[in-house]
Amino acid sequence: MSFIGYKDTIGEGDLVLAFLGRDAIKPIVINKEETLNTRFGSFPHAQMIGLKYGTQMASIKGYGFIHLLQPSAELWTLSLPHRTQIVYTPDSSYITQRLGITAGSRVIEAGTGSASFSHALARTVSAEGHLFTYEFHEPRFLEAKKEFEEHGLLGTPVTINHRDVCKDGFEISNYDGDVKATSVFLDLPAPWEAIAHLSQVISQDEKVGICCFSPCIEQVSKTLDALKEYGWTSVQMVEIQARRWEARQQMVRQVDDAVLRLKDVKRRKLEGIERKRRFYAEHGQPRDEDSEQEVEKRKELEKEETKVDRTEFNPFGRGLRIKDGDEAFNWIKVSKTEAEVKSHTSYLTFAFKQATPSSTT
Amino acid sequence: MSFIGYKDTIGEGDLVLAFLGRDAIKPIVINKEETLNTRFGSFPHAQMIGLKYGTQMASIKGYGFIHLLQPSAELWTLSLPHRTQIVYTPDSSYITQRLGITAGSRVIEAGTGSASFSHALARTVSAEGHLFTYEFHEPRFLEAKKEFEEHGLLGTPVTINHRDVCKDGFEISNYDGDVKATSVFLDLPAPWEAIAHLSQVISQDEKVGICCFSPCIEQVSKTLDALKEYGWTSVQMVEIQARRWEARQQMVRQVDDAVLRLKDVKRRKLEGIERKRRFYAEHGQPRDEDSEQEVEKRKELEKEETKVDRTEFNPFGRGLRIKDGDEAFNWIKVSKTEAEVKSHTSYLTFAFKQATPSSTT
Amino acid sequence: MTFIKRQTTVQYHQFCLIRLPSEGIKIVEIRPQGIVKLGKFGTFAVDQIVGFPYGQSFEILDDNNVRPIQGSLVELEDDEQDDSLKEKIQYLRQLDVESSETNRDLVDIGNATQELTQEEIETLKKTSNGANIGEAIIDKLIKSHVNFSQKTKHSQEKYLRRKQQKFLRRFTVDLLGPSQLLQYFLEKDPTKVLDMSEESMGLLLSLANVQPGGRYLVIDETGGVIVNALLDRMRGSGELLVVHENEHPNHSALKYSNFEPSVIDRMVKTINLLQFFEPEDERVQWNDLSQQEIEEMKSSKKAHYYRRRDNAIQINDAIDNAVKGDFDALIIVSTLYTPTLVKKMIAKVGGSRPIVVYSQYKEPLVETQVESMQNLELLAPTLHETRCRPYQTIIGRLHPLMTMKGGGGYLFHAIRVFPLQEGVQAVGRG
Amino acid sequence: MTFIKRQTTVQYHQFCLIRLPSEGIKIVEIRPQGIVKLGKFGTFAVDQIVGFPYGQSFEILDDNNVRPIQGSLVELEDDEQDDSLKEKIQYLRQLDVESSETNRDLVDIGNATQELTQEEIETLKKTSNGANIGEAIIDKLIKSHVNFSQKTKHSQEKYLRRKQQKFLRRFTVDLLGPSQLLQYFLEKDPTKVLDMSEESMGLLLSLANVQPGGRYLVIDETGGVIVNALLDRMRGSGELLVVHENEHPNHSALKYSNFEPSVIDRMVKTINLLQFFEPEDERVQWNDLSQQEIEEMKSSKKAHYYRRRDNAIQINDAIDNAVKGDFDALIIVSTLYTPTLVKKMIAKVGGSRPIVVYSQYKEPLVETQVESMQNLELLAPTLHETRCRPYQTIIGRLHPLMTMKGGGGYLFHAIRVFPLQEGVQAVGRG
Repeated sequence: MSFIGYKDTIGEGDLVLAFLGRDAIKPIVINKEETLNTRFGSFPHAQMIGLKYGTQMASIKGYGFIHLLQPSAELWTLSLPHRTQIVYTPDSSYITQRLGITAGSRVIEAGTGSASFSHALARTVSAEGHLFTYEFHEPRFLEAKKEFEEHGLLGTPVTINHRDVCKDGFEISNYDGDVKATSVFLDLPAPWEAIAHLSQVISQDEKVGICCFSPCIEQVSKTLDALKEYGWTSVQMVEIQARRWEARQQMVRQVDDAVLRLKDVKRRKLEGIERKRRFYAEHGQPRDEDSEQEVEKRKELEKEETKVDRTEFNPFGRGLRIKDGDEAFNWIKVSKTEAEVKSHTSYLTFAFKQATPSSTT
Repeated sequence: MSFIGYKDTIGEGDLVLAFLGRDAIKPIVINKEETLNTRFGSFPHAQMIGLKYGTQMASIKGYGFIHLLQPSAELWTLSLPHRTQIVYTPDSSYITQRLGITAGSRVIEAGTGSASFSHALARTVSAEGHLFTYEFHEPRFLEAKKEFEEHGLLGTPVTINHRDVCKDGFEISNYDGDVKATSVFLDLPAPWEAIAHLSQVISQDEKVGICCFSPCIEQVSKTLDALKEYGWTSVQMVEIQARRWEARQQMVRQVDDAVLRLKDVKRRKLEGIERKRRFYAEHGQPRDEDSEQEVEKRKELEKEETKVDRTEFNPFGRGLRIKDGDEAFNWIKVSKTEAEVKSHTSYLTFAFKQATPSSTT
Repeated sequence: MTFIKRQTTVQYHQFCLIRLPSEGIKIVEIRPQGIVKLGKFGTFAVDQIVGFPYGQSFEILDDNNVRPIQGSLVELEDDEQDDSLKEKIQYLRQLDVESSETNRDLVDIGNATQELTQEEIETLKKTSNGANIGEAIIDKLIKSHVNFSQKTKHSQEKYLRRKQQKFLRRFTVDLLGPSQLLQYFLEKDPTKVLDMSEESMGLLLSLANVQPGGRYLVIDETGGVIVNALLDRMRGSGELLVVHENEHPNHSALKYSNFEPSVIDRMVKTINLLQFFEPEDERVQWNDLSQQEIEEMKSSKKAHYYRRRDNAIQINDAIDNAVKGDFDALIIVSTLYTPTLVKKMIAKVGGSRPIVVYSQYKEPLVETQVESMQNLELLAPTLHETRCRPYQTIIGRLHPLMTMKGGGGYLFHAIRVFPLQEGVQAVGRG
Repeated sequence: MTFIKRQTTVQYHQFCLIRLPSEGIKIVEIRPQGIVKLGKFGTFAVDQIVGFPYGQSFEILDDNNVRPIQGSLVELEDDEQDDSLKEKIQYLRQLDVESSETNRDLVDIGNATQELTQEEIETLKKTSNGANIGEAIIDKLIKSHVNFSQKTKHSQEKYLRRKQQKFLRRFTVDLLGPSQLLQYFLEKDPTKVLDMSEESMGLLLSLANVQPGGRYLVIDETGGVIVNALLDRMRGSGELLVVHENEHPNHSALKYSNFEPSVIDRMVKTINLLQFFEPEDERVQWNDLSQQEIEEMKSSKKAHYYRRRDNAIQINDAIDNAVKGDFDALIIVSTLYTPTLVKKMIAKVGGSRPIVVYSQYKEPLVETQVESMQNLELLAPTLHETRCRPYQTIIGRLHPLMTMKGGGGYLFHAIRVFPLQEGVQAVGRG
C-alpha cells in the first residue's frame, strides 16, 4: 500500500525511495537483513525501521547521507526502472485534469509500458475507481504485474492483462463485472487500430473521454480519421511544453565601477612608470661592464623599488573564486533552464463520446 | 531611399513613420500642404520638415504628441498595410541568419505578399545584392511594386514580377543578366510545385540555401518529398516561438504584516465592543416608551461614542489606488507575456544544394 | 472512508455549465421550475434538461422547450470552418470601414481574404454603401468558401448556417468540474484565479499528491477555485485546513462545487493567519454554561449563546488542527510573499510530504527557490513551468493555433524532510 | 562604399569549418602546405581542398589525399537512422553495464530497445562477457533495424556502415560564417558567447538594423563573435566603435572573420570605458616633433616615437569618434548591469535609431525595461525572447526533436527619441 494513502514511519517490507540525488532515486524494499550500499556510504535497512519518512539518514561510516522518502506516483516516475519511454508528470497530470479523472473513475490504459502513468492513475482513481491496463509485450507485462502486486495495487484498483488490444480488443475475463470505462488513454504505436474495439468497454451512460499519445504527427492524422469514423467528437490535439528552472545569482557589475577600475589600473601604471623613472634617475642606466652578479643585484633592487602594490580595488572579484550571493558584492537573482530541455514528448489527442441516447432518460 | 542607409533630418517627400502607439504606427509621405490628423491631435507636415528623425512632436492644439521615426524594415513590418498574413521579424531575422543572407546576396522570394520580408531582405542584401521577388496576385503585385518604387528600392536592389512561379517558373525578362540566386524563400500555398523550377535560376557555383514557409504540417511533408526529389540536402524543419515580455511590479506582501493587520482589526473590534459596553453601562438599554426623536438622538449619540477611528495600519494599501513602485511599499519586479501570444506563424523548412561539380575547380 | 461519486447527469440543485456557439460558457443553476435566460439565444425551462447526461446538446424551441440533438456543439458548427476563415472574418469585422483612412484600405480588405479580385471589390464598393461594405465582403467570402455558386442544397444550407451562426439557438450542458470552473473565471476575470492555466492546475494537483483521505493545509486566494479542485479529487473523504488573511474566508466559488453544504462543512475548515501563527493567544476562552443556566435563558439569548459556543468550538478546533500539524501537503496559491511564507509553514508539513506553491509570476518563485536551497528542511526544490499548446485539429490542415492565451503561471515544489541535527560532511548534497 | 564579397570557395589564408560525422565541428586554417589532423579520422593536405566550393564533402584517403564526394555528410549517414534509434543506442551506451545494479537491469535494456525478447537477452548474457554486452545488444539492435537478416547486399552494407559510423573518414568543409562561429563556441564553451542562440543573434542583427555603411556603437563581451557578425553584414563598409572594460579589447574571435587585417583596422575602432565616459581627461596630450627632431633620433627611439604617436592618434581618434556620438545603433552584449549602462549611453545614439541589448538572463533586462519605461528618451522599450525548435525531419515521422539545448538568451530593444522639453499633457503615451 505504498502509493495510496500516507504512512508516517518506515516498517519492514515497506517500499522506500532512497533519495541520493535528483537523478538518483533508488527504490528499496525494507528487509532488516539488507544494507543499501551507495556512493554516499552504507545504510543498513534495520536502522531505517522506525524512522519517520522524510528522515535524512547518515551513513554508518559517518560521511555521506541520503533521504528516505515515501513513494508517491510522481517520485516513482522519477525513479522507476525504464522499460520504455515513460509518461512524465507534466503530460500525465494534464491528461488526468483534462479528462476529468478523479476518485471513482474507471480508466483504460494501453499499453502499460513502464507503468509510470499507471501508478499516478491508481493513486487518483483510488479504491473506488478502477484502472484496466493492457500490455502486449510479455516481459513488460510480467514486470508491471509484479510491481502492482508488490505495491499493493493489484486487484484494487488495478487489473492488468497481457493483450494486443489492437488485434484482440479490451474485453477481459479476470475482472468481476463490466469494464465500463469513463476515460481511455492510448499510448500505442497504432492507436487507430485500438479505437475500433472501444465501444464494448466504455460506459454508454455518460460522456467518455479519450487521450491518444503519439510522438509523430502522422500518427495523429491517422488517429483523427479513426476517431471521426467511430463517432468521437470535440476532438482537439495539444502538446505540453514543460520546463524546469534553476535559480542562480548574477553579479551586478556597475559600469561606474568598471570605469573606476580602469582609473585605478591607469593610476597604478603611471605610478609604476614614475617609480621606474625615479629609479633610473637615482641609479642611472645599467652599465655594460657590470658583472653578472651586479646586473642581477640591480635587477632585484629595481624590481623591489619600482613595484606597485597589488590593488585593493577589485569591484568584480577578479582572480578570486566568488560564490553566488557573496555579501561583498551585489547580486541579481536570475533563472536558467536546464542545459538540455525536453522539447517533445508526444502529441496528445483528446476526444469525447456522448452518452448513448437510448441508455439515458 | 527610406530603408537603406540613414537620414538625420526630415525632408519633403520623405516617408516618415508616425508613431502613435505600439499598435498604431502610421506611414506618411511628407507633403508640406498636408496635415496628419489623429486622435492625438493635428500635425501639419510642414512643421515636420527640418525636424530630426526621432523627434517627439506636439499637436498644434497643444495636447497630445507623436514621435516621428525613420522607416526601417522592422518598423515597416509593424506598420505596413496587411494584404496577407505577413512574415514577422522573429521569423525573417532567423531565416536571414540561417541562410547566411548578407550584403551582396542574391535572393529569390515568392510570393511577395505584403512585402514585409522583402523590405528586410532589400535592407540586408543592399545595393550590391539583389532581391528577385514574385507575386501571383495582381492587385498585390501592383501594390508592392508601387511601394518599392516609392521607397526607392525598385531596380536596386529589388526586381518584382507578376508571376505564378509554380506554373511558369522564375526566369524573367526585366533584369539584365542571370538571376543566379544564392538563397531562396518560398512562402506559397504549394511550394513543392515551385521547387521543380528552381534549377534554372540558382547559382551553380556555390552552395545555395532554401527556406520554405508553410503553416500546415501536411505542406511540410509534401515539401520534403519535393526537396528530396530535386536533390536538396541537409534538410531540417524548425519552428520559431517568439514572445514579448512586459515588466511589471508586484507588491511584496509579507505574511507578518498580514498577521499584524488581523491583530489590528481584532484590536479595533474589541475596542468597539468595549465602547459599546460602556455606552450601555452609562446610558442603559433603549426604552420602549421613548419617542422617535429620542430614539434617533440616542442612536446618534451611540454611534458617536462607540465608533473606532479608521485604522492607520494599512500594510497593503487596501482600498487605495496604489501605483506600481509606490515608495511606501516594497515591490518585486516581475515579467508577464502578452495576454494573447502568437503560438504559431509557420513551419520553416531549410535545405541546401551543393555546387555543381562541373562548374567548379 | 466516505465516497461521493461525481454526477454524470443534470440534477436539481446543481450548478452546471452551458456552452453556446461562439459565446463562451455560462454557469447555470438547476432550480426546479427555473427558467434559464440566454439572451438572444432564447430561454428554456430547466426541468426540460434534468436527467440528461452531461455533454448533451439541445436546440431551443418556443415556449421554453428544448429538443435534444445529436453530436457535440463544435461539430454542429460547420467543421470546415478553419482558423484562416475565422481570422479573415474577424479581421474584416475589426476594420473600421467608415473612416476615411480605411476606404483606401478596401483593396487591402479584399486582398486580405485572397478571395476577391480587384473588379469584384470595385463592384462591391459601388453597390454597397460604406457601412455595409464589410459585411458585403464577408458575405461574398462565405459564399466562395462554401462554393455557394454550385447552388447545391448542401452548400446553400451551409451558407445560411454560417451567416446565421450568431443566431443558432443551440447549447450544450456540461459538468461544472474544476477545469470548467477555472475556464469560466479565466474568461471572465483571470486575475481572480491568479491567471492559473488548466495545465498548471493539473500539475499542482499531481505534485501535491492529492487523493481521497488526505489532510491538506491550503492557502487559496482564488475565492475557492483551488479548494473546489481539491474536493473534487478527494470526493468526500479527507480534510482541508484553509488559512486566509481576512476575518472571513472568501469561498464564493465553493457554491459551484456541487457538494452538499454538510460535506463542505465537514471537509473544509478555515482559520485566519493570526490564529494560525499565534494559536495559544487566539484560542477562545470558553466555558459551557450548565444545563440549568441555559434553560433559564430567553430564547434569543439562548440562540445567541449557542452561536457563540459554535463559533468558539469551530475556532478552537481549527487551532487544534493547525497545532497538530503533520499535514499531507502544503498548497499555496497566494500573492503573499512566498519565500518567508513557506519558511514559516514548513514545520506544519509531515515528513516526505510535498509543498507546492503556485505563482502567476516566475520571479517570486525564483526567490523562493533561492531561499529554499539554503533550507535543509526542503529537499529538491524545483521550479516548474508547463504550457499547453492547442492545435488546429482539422484533418489535412494540422498546425498549432495561430494565437493562444499567454500566461498560465508557475509552480514551486519541494519535499519536506527532517535534516540531521549536526552538520554531516556532505559527500554530495541531494 | 567599399564592398567585400563573401568567399564561396576554400581559399588560402582563410579559416573554414570542418564538419565530421557525429563529432561536431572544427575550425581549420587553410595554410599553404598545411596538414590538417583530424584524430582518428586521419590527416589530409590543405592544398587538396583549396578551390572547392563550401559545402563540399570529402573522403580521406592515404597519404594525406582526399577524394571529393557527392551529397552532404548528413545524407551520407544512413538516412533511416532516426531519433529513436539514436536514443536507444545512446541510452544503451550510457548504462554502466559492469555495475551490479545494472545487471538486474539487463532485462530493462533489452526491453528498452523493444527489439529483443527475453530469450534473446538471456542468450546474449550467456554468450558475451559483461563488458561487451552493451555493444552486443547494440549490434543486434542495428541488425534488426536494417533488416540484416534479409541478407541483401544493401542491408549488409547499411549494417556495416552504421557499425563503423564512428570510423567513416569523411568530412565536409563549410564557410566559417557568424552562425558557424557561434555554433562552434556554443559547443565548446557556451559561456564565452553568453549562451546566445543563432536565433537570438539573427534577431539582434535585424532589430539593430545592421547594414553596410552603418556606424555602430558596440559592447561585445564575447571576444569578438558579435563584432564578427556585424562585419559580416557590413561587408567592408561602415564602422564600429567597440567599447571595452579592460586595458585591451579581447577580439580573439576576430581572426576567424576572414577579413584582411587592414579591413578590420579600418572598420573596428576600440576604446575603453574610462576613455569613453571621461573623454576630455583621457585625451592623450601629444605634440608632433619637428621633422628635424625626428631625423636626429636613433632608429630605436624613432620607432618608439612613431609607436607612441600612432597610439596617441588612435586613442584620440577613438575619443573624437565617441564624442561625436550620433551612432546608428547601440549594441550591447555584456554582463555589465544594463539598466545604468543603457541610461548612460543613450546620449550617443542618433535619433530614431535602435538600442539593442542582449542578456543570457531575462531578469537584468526586466530591470532595464522598468528603468526605460520612465525614460522619455527611449520609445517602445520591448523585451524579446525567440526560440528555435528543430524537428526530426524524416518523411513519415515528423516531430520536434525529443531534446534540445536550453537557454539562448533574451533581447531588449528600444528606439532613441528626442522628447519634448516641457511636459506635454499626454493624450496617450506612445
